[in-house]
Amino acid sequence: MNLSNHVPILIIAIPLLAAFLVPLINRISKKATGILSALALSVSLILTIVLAVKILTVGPQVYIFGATSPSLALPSGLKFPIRIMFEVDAMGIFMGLITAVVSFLGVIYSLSFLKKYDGVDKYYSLLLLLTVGMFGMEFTGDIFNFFVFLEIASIASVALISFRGVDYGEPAEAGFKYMVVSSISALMVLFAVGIFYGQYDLLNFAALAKMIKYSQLDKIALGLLISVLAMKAGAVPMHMWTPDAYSEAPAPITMILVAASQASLYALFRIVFSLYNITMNTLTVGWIIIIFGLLSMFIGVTMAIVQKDIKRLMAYHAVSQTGYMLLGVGVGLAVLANPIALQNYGITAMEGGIFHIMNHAMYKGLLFLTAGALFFRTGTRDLNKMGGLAHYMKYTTIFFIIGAAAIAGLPPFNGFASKLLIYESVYKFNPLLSIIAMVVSILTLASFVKVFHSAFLGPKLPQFKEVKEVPRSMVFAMAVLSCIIIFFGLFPDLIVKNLVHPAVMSLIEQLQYTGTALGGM
Amino acid sequence: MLGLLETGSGFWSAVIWIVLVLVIGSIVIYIRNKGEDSYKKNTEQDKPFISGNPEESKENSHLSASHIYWGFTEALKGYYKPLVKMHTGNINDYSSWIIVVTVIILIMVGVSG
Amino acid sequence: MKEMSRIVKTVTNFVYGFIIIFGLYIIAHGHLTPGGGFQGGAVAGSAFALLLVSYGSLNSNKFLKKDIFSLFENFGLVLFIVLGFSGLGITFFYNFLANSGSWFGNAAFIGINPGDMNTAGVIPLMNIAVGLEVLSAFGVIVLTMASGAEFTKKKEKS
Amino acid sequence: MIGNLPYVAVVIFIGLGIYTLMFKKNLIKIAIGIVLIENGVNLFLITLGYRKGAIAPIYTQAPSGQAMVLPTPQALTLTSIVIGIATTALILSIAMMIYKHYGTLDTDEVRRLRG
Repeated sequence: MNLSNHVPILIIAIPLLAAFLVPLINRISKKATGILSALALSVSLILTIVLAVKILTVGPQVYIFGATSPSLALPSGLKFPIRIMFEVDAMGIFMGLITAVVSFLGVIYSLSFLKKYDGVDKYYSLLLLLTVGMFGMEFTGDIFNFFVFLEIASIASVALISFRGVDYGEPAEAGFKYMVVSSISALMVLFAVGIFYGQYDLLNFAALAKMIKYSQLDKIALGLLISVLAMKAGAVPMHMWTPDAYSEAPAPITMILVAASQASLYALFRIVFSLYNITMNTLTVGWIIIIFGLLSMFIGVTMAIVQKDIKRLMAYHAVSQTGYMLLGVGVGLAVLANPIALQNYGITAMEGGIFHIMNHAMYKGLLFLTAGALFFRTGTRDLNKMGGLAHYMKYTTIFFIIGAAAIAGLPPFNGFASKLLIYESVYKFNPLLSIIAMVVSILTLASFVKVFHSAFLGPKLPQFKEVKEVPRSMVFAMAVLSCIIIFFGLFPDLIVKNLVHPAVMSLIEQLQYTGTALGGM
Repeated sequence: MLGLLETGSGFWSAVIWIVLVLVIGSIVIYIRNKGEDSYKKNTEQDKPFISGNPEESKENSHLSASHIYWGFTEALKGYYKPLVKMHTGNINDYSSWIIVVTVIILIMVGVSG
Repeated sequence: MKEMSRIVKTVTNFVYGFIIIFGLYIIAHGHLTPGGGFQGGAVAGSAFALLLVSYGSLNSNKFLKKDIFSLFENFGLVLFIVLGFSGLGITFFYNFLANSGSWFGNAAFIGINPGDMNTAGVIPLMNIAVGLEVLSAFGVIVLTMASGAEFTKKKEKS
Repeated sequence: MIGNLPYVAVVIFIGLGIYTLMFKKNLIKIAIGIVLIENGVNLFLITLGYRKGAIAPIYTQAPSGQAMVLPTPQALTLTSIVIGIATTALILSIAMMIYKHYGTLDTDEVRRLRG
């Protein structure tokens, strides 16, 4: 038994097994549940890194379920794959790395964060299932399983958002809203799956990409998929669930939810680039995505300025930062059919957008964790009631400064590197877009100055006398994220050259994706 | 060189930036230290001057979050009022937005051919 | 939820065993006829809902234990994923029992056949695991919802 | 023409579901709207695999020489039904939790989170 062939499935199967074992373990020892989850996700993280190294050196990997060999996509002369299949290319593993890091740190952070709550076994079980759903969305090679994993991720995240709903009303409300919108999105995805299956009798991404003709029905499917996946990623004007869900979920879950919405973003890119590619009218679709990006950036940040709830404010910033990714990749998509412009600035714009996905997951995760640390010690999320916390929580303050500087795009942190890539390349496409992006960045800085001033600065307040630094596991999770941010900020070229550029190329070069699954037909 | 990110029309290097910040910062500090030396600690010069009014106590002077950027939001009232009103928090509106945007996208994709 | 009349309870006593047996039949024949783990589990789970409705949620707490249901649910899930893992010598979810001659290992006849229970390898085992999971999950869902409804009603009265 | 009747039903199902989601003010009715859309999509999938005069795709004691409908859409539908059950159970439980805290199911009242 050669385990190295089974790495793609083990990344998913081990958290899945742990998710089902956690409630059983809980009957023996309550403490062991968190440790088991952390163990499972650390194994998964290591395996993801192993797989990343393999993919970046050898090429995309496929894994076929239940076949006689893990890479046998086309048994005995079949023209197209019939089995359930994972296909992991550079873009998929790029998202997989984000998911693995974020979910592992989320569990570590939860070890202390959850001490006050009961029903911890269900929390860990659902967290592992959410991770499985996200990994599945990123690795899957067929569109129906994408729907299944999308539903797994959204059901698990709804249950986690309303985790505190037994005691408070607002989490239940946020969970309900998220459930309704994500059900709509999942059902629309299923409808699109039906359209594809009715026309081509295929479910596999690669085989579909080969056959797709961009008929009227394909246009309907494209429209449905773009709008619902943009909604799941939190694009304005369908972003209203984002502040509700992000602010009411427990802090580590919010961090993972950011990564989950980025998995939907990944699926959007996968569909427009790998499935349709240049058969569709790339200029129109590109501009649709750019307009989503612009609206998200601007409305997200302006709404954030007037917020009083710290997590709600950060959630609006998540919307605004998603706009940058949509803008960068949208510009790349708009010039996809034009090889000169693509070479000139399209690829750089996409590198900026894709790099921003990873940066955003890291610093927004860090910021949500610091907000969770404040909530953990003060018991409030209202900025009006906070003040002078820097006197008591020194590490949290430092981590918050790092995260805020990164999100505002201050050098030398990682946010600056990816935003610079976006500004300079988008400027060549349309200067106005670039200027709006810069204004948004300034407003981002302004609103984080507000948070920093009202929560951390100021005199010692009498009601927070008892406040002290958060427990060690929470500090550890935040410290790891800060180190990643600083490392990415100091050496952005390493990441762009080794991780981001292959990911962008795997999106642009459709033949590489289809060829891996169909064996160069 | 390590840390040198090509952006298509230039480059960015955090390492060079930090070195430059250190150099310029040390020059600034050097110039600052050569400056006016009539300043004395623990005298009247340390006290804040608020148009002659007495200084408020530290606890009362903390500005809470809703008051920050009051002028900004007041000036952009015409923009913020409809925007905040748009976020009704009503689940019917959430679904309506999705449907409306989906229809618009379908029309755009359909018309563009 | 209050208990219902004697007629309903008597009929329930009479049919609920049959419903469970029918559910188990659908689970066990999942690889031959329409049905399988989920459908059979849903049928058997409806028997618990019937018990709950006719006896009322307070009385049925005596013979329907949420704890045991949740144990069985986890057991079914773990069984399913372990079956997936045990094919890992070749691939995940590989049907290692099919055509092996051991459990459920008879060679399946391709085309029209009278139906042999002893075929299909791990699929019947997976059906059983899923059936166990779904059956007990339905039990957990109806019991939790019933207790939640009880709480809401109490609050409404006060 | 008569063969397209199921597609008309699909459109009606989805249209009614969307109408419910957009205009009905009760949380339980919204849950019903989601189930309506789901049923519409399931019917759509099933109809895709249908052939006129064909039997269910089961080989056990099937009559010989008879055409069979496509089984894959049925498998897809079944998966979607299973997921739908989980969705419905979750959404109803959350509606119960909301009722417990807010004392109402009206969407105009259930909006503490806004702005």
